[in-house]
Amino acid sequence: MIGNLPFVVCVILVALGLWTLVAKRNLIKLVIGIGLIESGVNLFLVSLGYVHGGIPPIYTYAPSGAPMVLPTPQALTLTSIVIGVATTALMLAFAVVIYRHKGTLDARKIRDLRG
Amino acid sequence: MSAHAPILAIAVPLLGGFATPLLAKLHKRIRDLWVLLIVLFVGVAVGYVAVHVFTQGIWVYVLGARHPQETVVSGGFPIRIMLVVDAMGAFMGVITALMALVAFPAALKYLPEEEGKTLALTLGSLLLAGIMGMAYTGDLFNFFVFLEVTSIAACALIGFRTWTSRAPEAAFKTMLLFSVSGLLFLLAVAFLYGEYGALNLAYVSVLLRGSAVDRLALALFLGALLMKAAAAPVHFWAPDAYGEAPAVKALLLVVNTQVSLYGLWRVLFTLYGGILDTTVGWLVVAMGLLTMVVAAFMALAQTDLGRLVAYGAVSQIGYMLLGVGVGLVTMSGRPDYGLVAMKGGIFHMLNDALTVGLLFLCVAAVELVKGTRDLRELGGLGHGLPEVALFFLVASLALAGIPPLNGFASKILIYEGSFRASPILAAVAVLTSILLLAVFARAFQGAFLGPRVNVEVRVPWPILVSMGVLAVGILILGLVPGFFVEAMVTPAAKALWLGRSLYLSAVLGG
Amino acid sequence: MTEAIKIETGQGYWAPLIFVVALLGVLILAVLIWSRGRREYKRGTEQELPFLSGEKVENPRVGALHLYWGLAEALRPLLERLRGWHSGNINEYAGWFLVILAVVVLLVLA
Amino acid sequence: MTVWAAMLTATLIMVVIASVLAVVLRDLLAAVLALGAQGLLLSLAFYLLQAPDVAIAQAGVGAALTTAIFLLAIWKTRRKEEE
Repeated sequence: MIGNLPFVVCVILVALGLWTLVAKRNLIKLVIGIGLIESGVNLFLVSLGYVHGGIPPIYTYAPSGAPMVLPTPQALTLTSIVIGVATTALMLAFAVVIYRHKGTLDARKIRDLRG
Repeated sequence: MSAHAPILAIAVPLLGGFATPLLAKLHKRIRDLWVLLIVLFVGVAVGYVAVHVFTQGIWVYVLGARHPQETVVSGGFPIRIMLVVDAMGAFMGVITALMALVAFPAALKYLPEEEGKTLALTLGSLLLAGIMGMAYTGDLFNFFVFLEVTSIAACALIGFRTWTSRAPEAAFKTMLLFSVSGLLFLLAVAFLYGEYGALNLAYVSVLLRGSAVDRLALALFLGALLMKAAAAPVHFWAPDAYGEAPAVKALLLVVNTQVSLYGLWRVLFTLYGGILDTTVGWLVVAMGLLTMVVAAFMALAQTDLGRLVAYGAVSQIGYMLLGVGVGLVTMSGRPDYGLVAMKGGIFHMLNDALTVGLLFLCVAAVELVKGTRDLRELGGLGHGLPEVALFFLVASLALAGIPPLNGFASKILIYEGSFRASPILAAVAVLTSILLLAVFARAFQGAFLGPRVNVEVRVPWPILVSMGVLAVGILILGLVPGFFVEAMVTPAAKALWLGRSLYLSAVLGG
Repeated sequence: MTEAIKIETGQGYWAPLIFVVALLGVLILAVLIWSRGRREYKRGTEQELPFLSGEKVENPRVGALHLYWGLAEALRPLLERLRGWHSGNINEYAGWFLVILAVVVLLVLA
Repeated sequence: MTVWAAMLTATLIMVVIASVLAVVLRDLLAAVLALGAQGLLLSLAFYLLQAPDVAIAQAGVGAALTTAIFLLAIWKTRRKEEE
């Protein structure tokens, strides 16, 4: 048995990501933080669907008898992974454009919009 | 066709948006015509759905069923994805379609071809699809997907003017905060799925028991949606985003904020309506007061016209939070003033869309004519642009809640309802309105009054027509509000405040 | 029909058309009073020109930022603090989000 | 403790280590590579949790494609984090 280990790892990943957003100043590091939160949530979803001793929900003709791992959370995770790539790419594109204008990726110096 | 109106209102702008760049390769005129057709189609579909919902009750549309009106049998487990449109969702759809019908024709003339017009139109269409999806869906995970669609489309719209340094900065900050809120929303959905094994909003709502996991999920929903709805103190992205997006497209961003508010009401009233106590209501009220006051003071300190209007728009969100928050506080006792406050808050969503939309169109016109939005350099435009000056004046007065315009009609409901809950709430709301009047009087004086200046560029007529439509809407809603309140706002308020059991039985049967 | 022109507010009602009629009445009254005033104003003379402390002013424009100078000056400590709050630093914005999240979690779980 | 449980535990612990590295490393290139490793390890964890389709998506899209985009962004900007 693995017990609650995946869920503990999820909490660690999400907390680490949120801490990164507050504590790190480099814009690319902030995007890494978002990526960590995302992997935490994905791991949470997959662990939710896991049934001990279950079979993967991908067979057309499933072997009879064994319980099946829940398919819905896996579908959700697939969607979430794709959305995550889109947001990451968009944020990195903005970071590159900001660097081109300001010559820095330091959040303390990218403060034209204030007040 | 008409039986599929709810899904078509989402699918057509989504697929049509992706087709827009391809058609732009053929000819620019075909693309413009195509975009107009999409928006017109959405308008017609939303209108049809709204008439149906306001006359015959909740419309449940089941995807993948033999028959789209097929609902689950009593006590059954809903396995299909559903769209559930009740009066509130239909009302939100009407606001969205109205703003899209105004924003897109104006955008066709406002955006220069070499500045990524095709991209902006595509993203606008996707944003429209996401907003419609959030308004109509009855499924938590679909809500998350549409939330992310709106986040991506909105942030790309904010930052697509990459040759300025301010727009990508606003887009990056907004996107970062939107991503976090979206992921926490997904985490909340996962909590509920883990607890109950379902994603259907109505079904989960029936099963909710108020355990610790449910409450944690509620906290995550609240945090994520309050952020996306720009409630203080997590509103920091909103003035940046509204101010830096192309002013014509800021209309859609305002609707995007409102649909996040709608999602918040949906979660609080329908999903958690059975187990909610007044603490959350008071939190919403407190954040509403903070939002309106802080944003109004910040508007006073602005020198950029676009940013000033953006802060004005954020302060209006405070009024909606206050109105519906009072309804939330009084939901258990159901006194009649709670419904009055709810009506005010929901009516204010429509009024805010009209007035703020008109203000942003005026900003767009000023920027088009003078090439700047700095109040220190502007002035005297009233001689050359009398119609824009008039529209700005009307919208400012409506936003500040001056009778007999529409802003007052909804604000008096909020004042009266919140006064009965606590006089302090109404006092703060009235004082903030006075402050906003001062702010917008200053903006009007700075941009339009003063010695005559030369105006070479004319404002294109589609923008003026869009402004005229919004101004007429402001006047009509101001002079005869009773008709609209009775026909649309009261059903919408009741659908949230009293209609939870109707919503649940419409989806689950029995 | 009466339902269409007024909205109930719980303790009373708001009827904009009646308000407009009353407003028009007040305006007509104001115009009447105004028209009974003395007509000493002459166009095209020095009466039209702006003066400041007896000096002629060349460009008599009051910029938007000079309006409410007194109010802005009185509110300066508050406005400066609020502007400092909107610092533009994304780390602080994320921090505020965490603060709100913590407050909500405490409120809901308590 | 079965072999499967031991493998999952080891994978998850390595995921955490890679995540911490991705945050604390000041060299952005190293941090991004740590993130990529974290993505791959996560995909292994998904496989062990009986989600092979998600594992494939995570390895291809979540780990490889994301890392490529990050590398592109670093190549266009700078490698070191500011002090």
